[in-house]
Amino acid sequence: MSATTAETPRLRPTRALILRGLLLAGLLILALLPLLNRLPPDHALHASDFIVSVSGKWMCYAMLALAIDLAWGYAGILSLGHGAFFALGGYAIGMHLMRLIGPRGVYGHPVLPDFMVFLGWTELPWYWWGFQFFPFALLMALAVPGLLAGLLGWLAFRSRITGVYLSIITQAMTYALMLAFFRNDMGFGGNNGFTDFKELLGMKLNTAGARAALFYAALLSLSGAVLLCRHLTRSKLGRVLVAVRDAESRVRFLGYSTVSVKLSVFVLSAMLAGLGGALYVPLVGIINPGEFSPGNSIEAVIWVAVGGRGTLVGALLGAFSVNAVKTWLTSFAPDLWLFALGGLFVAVTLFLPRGLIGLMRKGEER
Amino acid sequence: MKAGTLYLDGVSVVFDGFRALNSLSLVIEPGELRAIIGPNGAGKTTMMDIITGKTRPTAGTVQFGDHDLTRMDEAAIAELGIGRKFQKPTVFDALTVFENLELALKAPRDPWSCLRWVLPPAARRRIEATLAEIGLADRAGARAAILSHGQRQWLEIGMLLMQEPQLLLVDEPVAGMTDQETEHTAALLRRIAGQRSVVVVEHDLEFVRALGEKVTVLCEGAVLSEGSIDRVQNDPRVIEVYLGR
Amino acid sequence: MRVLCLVMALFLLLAAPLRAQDRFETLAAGLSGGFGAQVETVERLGALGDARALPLLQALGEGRLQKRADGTLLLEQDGTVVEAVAGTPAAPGETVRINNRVRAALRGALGRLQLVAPQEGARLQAADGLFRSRSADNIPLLEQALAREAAPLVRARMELALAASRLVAADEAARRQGIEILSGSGSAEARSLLLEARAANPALAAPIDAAIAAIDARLQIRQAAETVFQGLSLGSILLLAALGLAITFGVMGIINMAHGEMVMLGAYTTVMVQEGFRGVPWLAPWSLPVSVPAAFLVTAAVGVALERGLIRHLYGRPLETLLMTFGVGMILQQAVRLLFGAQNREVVSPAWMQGTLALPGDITVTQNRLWIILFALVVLGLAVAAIRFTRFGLEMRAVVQNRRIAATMGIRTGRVDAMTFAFGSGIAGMAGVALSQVDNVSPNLGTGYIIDSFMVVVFGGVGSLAGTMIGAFTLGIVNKLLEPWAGAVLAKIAVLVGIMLFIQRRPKGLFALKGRAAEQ
Amino acid sequence: MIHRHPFSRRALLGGAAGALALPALRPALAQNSGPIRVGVLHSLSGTMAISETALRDTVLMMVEDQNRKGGILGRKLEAVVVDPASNWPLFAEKARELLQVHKVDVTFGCWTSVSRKSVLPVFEELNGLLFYPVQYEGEEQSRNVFYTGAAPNQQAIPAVDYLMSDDGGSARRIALLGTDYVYPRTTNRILRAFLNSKGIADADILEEYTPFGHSDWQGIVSRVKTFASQGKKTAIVSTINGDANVPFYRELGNQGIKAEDIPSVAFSVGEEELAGIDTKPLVGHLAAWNYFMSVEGPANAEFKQMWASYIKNPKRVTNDPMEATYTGFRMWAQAVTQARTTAVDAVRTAMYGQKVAAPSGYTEQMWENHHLSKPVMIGEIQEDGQFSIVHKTADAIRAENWSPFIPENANRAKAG
Repeated sequence: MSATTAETPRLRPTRALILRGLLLAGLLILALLPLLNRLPPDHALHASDFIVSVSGKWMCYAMLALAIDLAWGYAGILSLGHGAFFALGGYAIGMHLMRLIGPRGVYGHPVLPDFMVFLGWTELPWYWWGFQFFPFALLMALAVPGLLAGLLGWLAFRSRITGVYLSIITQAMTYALMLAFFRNDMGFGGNNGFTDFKELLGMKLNTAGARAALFYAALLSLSGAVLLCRHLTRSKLGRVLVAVRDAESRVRFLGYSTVSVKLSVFVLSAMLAGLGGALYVPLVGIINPGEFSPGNSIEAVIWVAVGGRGTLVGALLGAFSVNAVKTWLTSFAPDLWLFALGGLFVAVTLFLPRGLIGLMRKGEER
Repeated sequence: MKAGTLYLDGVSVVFDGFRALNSLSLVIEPGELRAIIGPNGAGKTTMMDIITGKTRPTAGTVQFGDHDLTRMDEAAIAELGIGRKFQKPTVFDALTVFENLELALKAPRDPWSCLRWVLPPAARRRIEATLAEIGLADRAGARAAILSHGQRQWLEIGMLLMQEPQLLLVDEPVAGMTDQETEHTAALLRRIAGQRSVVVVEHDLEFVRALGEKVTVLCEGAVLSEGSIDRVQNDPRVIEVYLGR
Repeated sequence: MRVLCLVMALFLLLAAPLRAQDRFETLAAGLSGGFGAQVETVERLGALGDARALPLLQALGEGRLQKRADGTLLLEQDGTVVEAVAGTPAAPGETVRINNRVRAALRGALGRLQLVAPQEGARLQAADGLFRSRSADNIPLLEQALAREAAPLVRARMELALAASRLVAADEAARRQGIEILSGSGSAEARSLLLEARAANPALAAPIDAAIAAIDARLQIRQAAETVFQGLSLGSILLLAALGLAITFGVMGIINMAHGEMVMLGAYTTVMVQEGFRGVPWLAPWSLPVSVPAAFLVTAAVGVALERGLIRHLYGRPLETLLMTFGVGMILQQAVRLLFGAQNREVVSPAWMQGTLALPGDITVTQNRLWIILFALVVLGLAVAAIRFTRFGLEMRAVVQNRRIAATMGIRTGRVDAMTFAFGSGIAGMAGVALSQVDNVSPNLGTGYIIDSFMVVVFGGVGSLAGTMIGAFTLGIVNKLLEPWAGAVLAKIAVLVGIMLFIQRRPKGLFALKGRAAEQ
Repeated sequence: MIHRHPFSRRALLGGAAGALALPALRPALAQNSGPIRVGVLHSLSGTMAISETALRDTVLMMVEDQNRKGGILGRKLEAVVVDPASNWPLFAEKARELLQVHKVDVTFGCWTSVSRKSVLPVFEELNGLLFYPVQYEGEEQSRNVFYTGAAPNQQAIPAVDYLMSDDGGSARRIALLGTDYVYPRTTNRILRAFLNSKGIADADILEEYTPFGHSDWQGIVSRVKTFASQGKKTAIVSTINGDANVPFYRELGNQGIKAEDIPSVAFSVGEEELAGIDTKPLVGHLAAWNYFMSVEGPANAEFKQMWASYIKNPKRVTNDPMEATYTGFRMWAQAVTQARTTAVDAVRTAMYGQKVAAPSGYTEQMWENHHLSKPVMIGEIQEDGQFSIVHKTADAIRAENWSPFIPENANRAKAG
């Protein structure tokens, strides 16, 4: 493993300050977006509805990127299945949103969601119990990804599966979950997943107020996640993680149980991803098994690689910039955007092993 | 069994039909400094792997005090007080010298404690003392990646010291060192012994002589000869193994 | 010319009433009517036994029968059109359309007409046709034909057809005879016929039940054998898809996420070769065999470009290679989509790859899958031979085992790397040729195989081609055994979870060998 | 430019993403003059590109054609094409972008039900107008969507009725094979109720689902063979989607299942899907649609000619969803002309009762339930990859988007 990982960039204090400043400025601009949205459309600083809406989505992606960075950039665990944790978190909240529709569904059934009614189900499956309560759903959005990561991690780390093998196993996990969630018999709405949500915590979802509230919820969660990750990576645990990444067996001989170290960070990372998914679903209004597709997970890993892994700012930068490019190109060059995005991935891995953040570091060394 | 005694009895290891250790028996008393030599493939590194839990023996007993090491994993054995320095120095390149030592410092090792860890002043002083001892006091803030080969060896020995082990296993500590560095290392190891047992695996007979302690010769996975360096060097079987074929 | 036609038409108009009493002709006119009339006509023509009906009915079945607005039937043969009855040249008319009911009636009628045809194939087809459209009227015909028939295969089919016809005879003894003969067959169709007869003959329930039980026993064995075949077939596809990966990943440690796209390029090469050959009649049948080396060369060339241009800069960083090749895969996919269109491309299967092959015990296997199994084994054999017995294989193994020493011995390691990667990619391309025979040829072709391929390689043991083979066949058969009671999706999920658990227990897979990836 | 995206500053500092000025995201000014903007929301990459690119081309062709005729209301049309990349949440994002940033007046788009479900809340919230051109499972009716494809009663039920008729082979045992998603599930549920009402017992119905892109059909085709060996005439009703059809038909052909013995009727296989298959072994298998390329008549001749001269590739065929797109576009153009505005509410009202002489050869009408009346046609696959029409209804049939065969529709909220 040792040769494959980048070093944690250690920035000179001034650079660190600039990065921190950038991070704060970015978060501040985000915080102001819904307010700028209130300005009249012809005002110079007006932010359109669309930008507010995609920024909300990107923040959720940024949480996923943060989660991946924590596991990969710091602990060297490259999971190609983090999209699964994200999707599971989304499904948990999605189930809550479906329960809240209640009798407002097309068929007016008091309990069953529409898709169950027209597939001829008569009873709510047991695993849907409790999801009418928001705290329970939120708990599940964190616990289910956490438990799955715990189980998978425990099995894998215990038998010392690392590197490429771990990546392939996590990829198989998300693939298997995708196939499972595509099945209508699972009771999760099959290919269509969940849509047509009505309200959350008493707010009508299709209103500007609800969108602003969700936006700030995402912003707060993202900021919280950044703070948490920052605290973690700066603690001794963070240094142990880096040590595990660079020379796992050496850490073991120092008396650390690398299984529990890796497991705890993997579980935490999965829960962060789950939280991102939980915020994502009410913002975009749909969750379906496509989120489990292995390609999605790989793409999320690439955001981190593009931004610069092993730094928190890098993960955020990657998530925002790649998604912004994608949003732009899928409209600007609908036939050619895959070339541009694919080319970007190739170029970054070849020329910028430390991502965009690495550029800054290079500048510093000169 | 006396606490701190390492006790190997009849240990065999077979890899795909190849016998790396062949009924090896060895006792290291607390506080003893022992050099182990032997030709390539004699089983020196495998022996270390067995003691530190990296490899499981096919047969035999491995005990440290009252603990059965064959039932414990690397981390648990390390926590028990057995430290190991690898042949190729492995320090954490991405961390500073100080942080390397801090990681090795004897302290609760579970993730939660690591997360809440604040370096106590006493521990800081210990780290600083060790830095001085291994001659890296002025490099404390430097990343380990930029250290010279010798400095890395010392840093690793320093990390072992921070672990406060009862038994230290040192694999070829002076390979690739200059004479001056070798001397410095020998002195360092002699200083360490006395408080704890040290097992040194080494090719360099001059270095072993400089250590001036009991020597065990391994060959084909078993003990060939044991005693002072002079005695061992005059043992005909040893001469045959080293010079014969 | 036109004058000639006019004269002819006039002549025909005059001639037609003269032959009006000819029963055959009156009947044949019904072929241009609606579907209902067609069915009736076909049945009557079959019963009539007039040999003149044969070319007409054959033409109808093959879409070569045309009609003029006035209802006159025309026959098209090798591009020229003649009047069906008179045989005189004519201008093309509108093709006579038929539907499934007419087709079914045609089968019976053609069966009656061709039962004593000179060609063995035609007689065989006739027997099958009569078996399907059984009728008591056919009994004497079949008995006569049987008396003359020498070919054992045709005899067997005729006997079955006779038995089936007897099943609907008026005479109970004949029916009993039919039941007995059918009970000796192992086919699902015979079972179906017996069940039909059971409903019609309550008195014969006991012998029919016994016959069905006998068939079921044979069917069970047959189905088990077919399941194993299906498993082998799925395994062979997994093997083909994974083999290239077993070399690039297993031997070189390169995680090539664009591997699926290499397979896809191989399939598109097949399309290109086929389209290139379409204009040349004597070449057309060879398009598939020629595609194999062509696909190998094309994908190998892409492989060299990829390795020399990009991948070699990332040696020792397998995870980065993974991400980069994912990007390459996106680019290749979109490039093919823009060049060839997003739609599926048609690949014609040669005749020798179509239909089923009957093995002893009535076990039927599909020809294309049988060929693919053989092809997979041949490709595996070639790959093993190339690695074992060639200079290139020796150099490759040397580089894998110790790059530095190999370099000091004068092996150009860079060239060996490029060739090894090209070799693996080329094999993926050959897999694409085979996959073009069972799957869509579309830009997305490769995506469906990449994860399965990785699972096969990891399960079989990285670096071991034998492991890849055993892994692929094991997974294929397990999947097919699970499928009947778990369904296709759950079976696949079960296999995936099974592999994940297996890897936890044996991280090195079934067969662990040394290679760069194995030492990770 | 002032409306620069906030993240672009950081990205610019980062360096490589300097191109992030996002000019395309600048909001266009709401306009009542200038070009009429037509959004095209079809996947151009990913799994659905195989089907949806042809629809993108159809819309572009219609826009070009309309402009040649001088546009609508004296205004030119301008197509805004985006690629939602077969990614359902991206569909929602792109729908919002089309409506809010590009201010499109109408959108033609979506193929899968899930993509439509994904964009539906966006169109309803922003009061946009979507034309959806693909046959689907029904059970939906949004005031912001016009459904120009078939509802189940305009495709599935007549097809099964045909299979059970003398002409269709008098099937009394039906294998329902489908891809596991909502359209096949719902359609098969409706069909089961329909079959039961025709006296076919559940024991004579086999229902099997496979995942998307399923490529190994050996086991299922064998099972159908076994199912067919029970002494009753058997037929297959296939709701198998997209890519999975090619391997399915290959397996049918190779296992020697002839249409005369076990006919199959498909609802998702058209000319475009057949273009990827060698159809010789499949002659006689059926498909049910509301349009076939082989329909004869002036409207279809015009449509085919227009397509041929637009796409300039003799191999490219027309199919049902393309015809639905064409018909929908024509209808929308008429409605805008009639309403004298592109304002959604006015166009919606003008749409009701709008009639078009469709390429299907029938006059199709848009009803207040937002669905078209359509004829049903059954075609048999021919050797040349076209369909021979063996049955068609006398008139265009009105859509029952809320199926009477789904009992829950009885206590459905009266909102729809």
